[in-house]
Amino acid sequence: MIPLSWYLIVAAGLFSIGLFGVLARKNAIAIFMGIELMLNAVMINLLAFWRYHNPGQITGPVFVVIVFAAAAGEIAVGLAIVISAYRRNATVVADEINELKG
Amino acid sequence: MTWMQIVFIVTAAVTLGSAVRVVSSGKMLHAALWLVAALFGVAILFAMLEAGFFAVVQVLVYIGAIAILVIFAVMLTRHVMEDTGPQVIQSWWLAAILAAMVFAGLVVLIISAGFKAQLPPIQDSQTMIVALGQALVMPDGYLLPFEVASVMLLAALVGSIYIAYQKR
Amino acid sequence: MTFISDPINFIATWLRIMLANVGASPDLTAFILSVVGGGILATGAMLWVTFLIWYERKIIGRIQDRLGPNRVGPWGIFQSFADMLKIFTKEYITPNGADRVLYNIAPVLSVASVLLIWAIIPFTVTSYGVDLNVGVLFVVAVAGLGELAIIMAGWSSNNKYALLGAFRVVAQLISYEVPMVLSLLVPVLLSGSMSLNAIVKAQNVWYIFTAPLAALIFMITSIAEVGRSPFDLVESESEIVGGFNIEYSGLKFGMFFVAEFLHAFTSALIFTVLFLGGWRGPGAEQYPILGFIYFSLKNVFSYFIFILVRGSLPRFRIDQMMDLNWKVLTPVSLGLFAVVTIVAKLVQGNPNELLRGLFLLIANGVILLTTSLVMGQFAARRRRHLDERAEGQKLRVRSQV
Amino acid sequence: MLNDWLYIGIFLAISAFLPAAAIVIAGFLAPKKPNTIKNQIYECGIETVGETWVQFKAQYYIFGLIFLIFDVETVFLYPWAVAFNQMTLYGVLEALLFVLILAGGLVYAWRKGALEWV
Repeated sequence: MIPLSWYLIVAAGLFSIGLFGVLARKNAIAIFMGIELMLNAVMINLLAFWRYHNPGQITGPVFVVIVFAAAAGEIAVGLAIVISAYRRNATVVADEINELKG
Repeated sequence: MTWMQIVFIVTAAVTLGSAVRVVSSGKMLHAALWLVAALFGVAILFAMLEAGFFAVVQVLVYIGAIAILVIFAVMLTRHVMEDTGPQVIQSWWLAAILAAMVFAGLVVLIISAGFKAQLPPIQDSQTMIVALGQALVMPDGYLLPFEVASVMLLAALVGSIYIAYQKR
Repeated sequence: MTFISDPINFIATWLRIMLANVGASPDLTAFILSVVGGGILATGAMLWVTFLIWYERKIIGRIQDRLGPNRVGPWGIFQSFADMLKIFTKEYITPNGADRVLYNIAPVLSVASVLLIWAIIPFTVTSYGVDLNVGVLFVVAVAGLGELAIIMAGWSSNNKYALLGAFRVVAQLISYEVPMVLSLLVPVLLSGSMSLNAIVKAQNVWYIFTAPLAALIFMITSIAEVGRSPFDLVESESEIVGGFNIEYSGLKFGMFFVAEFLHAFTSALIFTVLFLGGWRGPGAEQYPILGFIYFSLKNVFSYFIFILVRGSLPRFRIDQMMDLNWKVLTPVSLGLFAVVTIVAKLVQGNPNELLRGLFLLIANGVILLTTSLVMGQFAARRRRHLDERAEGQKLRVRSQV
Repeated sequence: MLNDWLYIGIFLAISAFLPAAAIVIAGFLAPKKPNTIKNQIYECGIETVGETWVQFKAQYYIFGLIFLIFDVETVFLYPWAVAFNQMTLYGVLEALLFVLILAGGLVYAWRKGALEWV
């Protein structure tokens, strides 16, 4: 029987690895992968608390479905921005895309 | 140490190991494929949490669509110079320390909270799916987030097509 | 429940009793039973492919008015065994610069992703791998794993054409998954459950009669999902040289074809379970062996349609294929979903099952009619446009002469 | 509920093991005589021209994008479809609104010409 804290520790580990990925990577697409890891950690937490505290209530799974939609929307628009930035000044490195002119 | 706990430890090790590889691997496509391995590990965790629907949806949406979208984006922004340069910024150790502190803080919080360990009984997941379906549509349930999610998806679709589409 | 009427379940209970006598704990017996059952099911599926290859080559031969394999054994039965032996002894040539790990995982993953679907197919009322209550979504999710295997194969063989071929095929598979998932909503909606077993049990009136358009869209998209004849950009000669499996040789190359044949047969299985009522038939509840016979007869019929389509239709160009999907199949499946939900809800009141099915049939007929009218009108307009352009060119040529 | 997924896990292990075992067995049976010419990349007989990492069109990304959005839409619709029998007409119309809003996205992509395979 797996105690609830194990799930939360795995989710915290996944979250901090994703955080490191977002902070330390140069390539914009690698930053998006880090964000995906953090979103997965959130989903593990939601479902772990739903399962261990009140499986009768449906709020946990509804939140997870909304997180799926948010993650999909975010990565779709994010990668589109990265691709069009790459097309204009031929670089995907995050800190070289810094001019905001039109 | 029942066999369930052994399976959990193995899945957690696989997930966290491939997550570390996602963050630290040089070639972008290898990072994307390690991301798929990490997402598959998370899908197994969902199955162990008896939320079978979300394990399948995770494989369908994340591995079937988002991972392939990331691989397409990696392919579209192929740039030979990218692969040879250092993949990590100079002060990456600062980010590593910050992430480690976040992790340590969370673990201390989790252990001190002392969650009760017994597992409440659960009805079979068929009623969970039916309850989820009804909750998404009931006015007193989650009708508004359901419709707002569709408007958000429409905005994401139209916006990213407008940005990514390149008139030949 | 004698041996005759239900062999698989009979053996399973006998094995369980024998294991209990030996004193294995219930957990251990469940584990051993699932390992043995799964092993038999998986090896059975893999060996079944050899029959499929022979069956298909014979029928394609007959379609093209030739005999098909008949040298090795009577009617060429052992032809696919001979092919298997030959391909077992072919040398593995790995291109230099290939990404060795991914290069070897790709064929294994592509076969595994198809074999997984066999775990949830209900063969008879009692014997099925497992009654997963998210069965339909599981089938579509596993198809996603197959696309990943194709990307791995294309990327890891370090060949420009393999990479391009792999991504063209994945673009095709991805766009054909949209109408497939939307048309799969209709059986789930009518039966009120996602588990394949419950869908079969709910099919007093086969869903091909109540929702023929959903069956048609599912058939077209599963042919495209497998990459078979009208949609076969995978290894068609006129396209990019040999597609993604160009750098594979020996049994790795063979594994991609085992995966393709098995995927074609599995799509026929899913079509039978969802639309032709699986093992439903007179007496299938009491005598599961009868159910298995009905199930295999319907399978032979639906797999025959796959082969017939493969043998008789010319190949699509890639832009025609994409237009067919995005401009015809996806709008039609969205319209079908809208109409079927409204009609099913309005008609849900009356108890008579046949009447409900009739109304749904009429709704599907109306959509089929409107789509064919719209497409006919669109095609006429396009033909007029092309004629005018041809007319214009002729005038210009005559004026220059 | 849990032993369902255990069975799927065992079946995944078996169905990954079978082709791998076949490939390994064939590896022993097959001859091994690699030479440099044989291991070269197949390029219809001519030398590899230019870089292998070839550029791609934005078309692939747009198809993947529309697939992702419609995939997430079906994730919302499947629980609703399972709960269809206990649903009132009001619930059906809401799901219809959900689908129509996203069909608007498809119409936009069609009018903008993003669906053309250039």
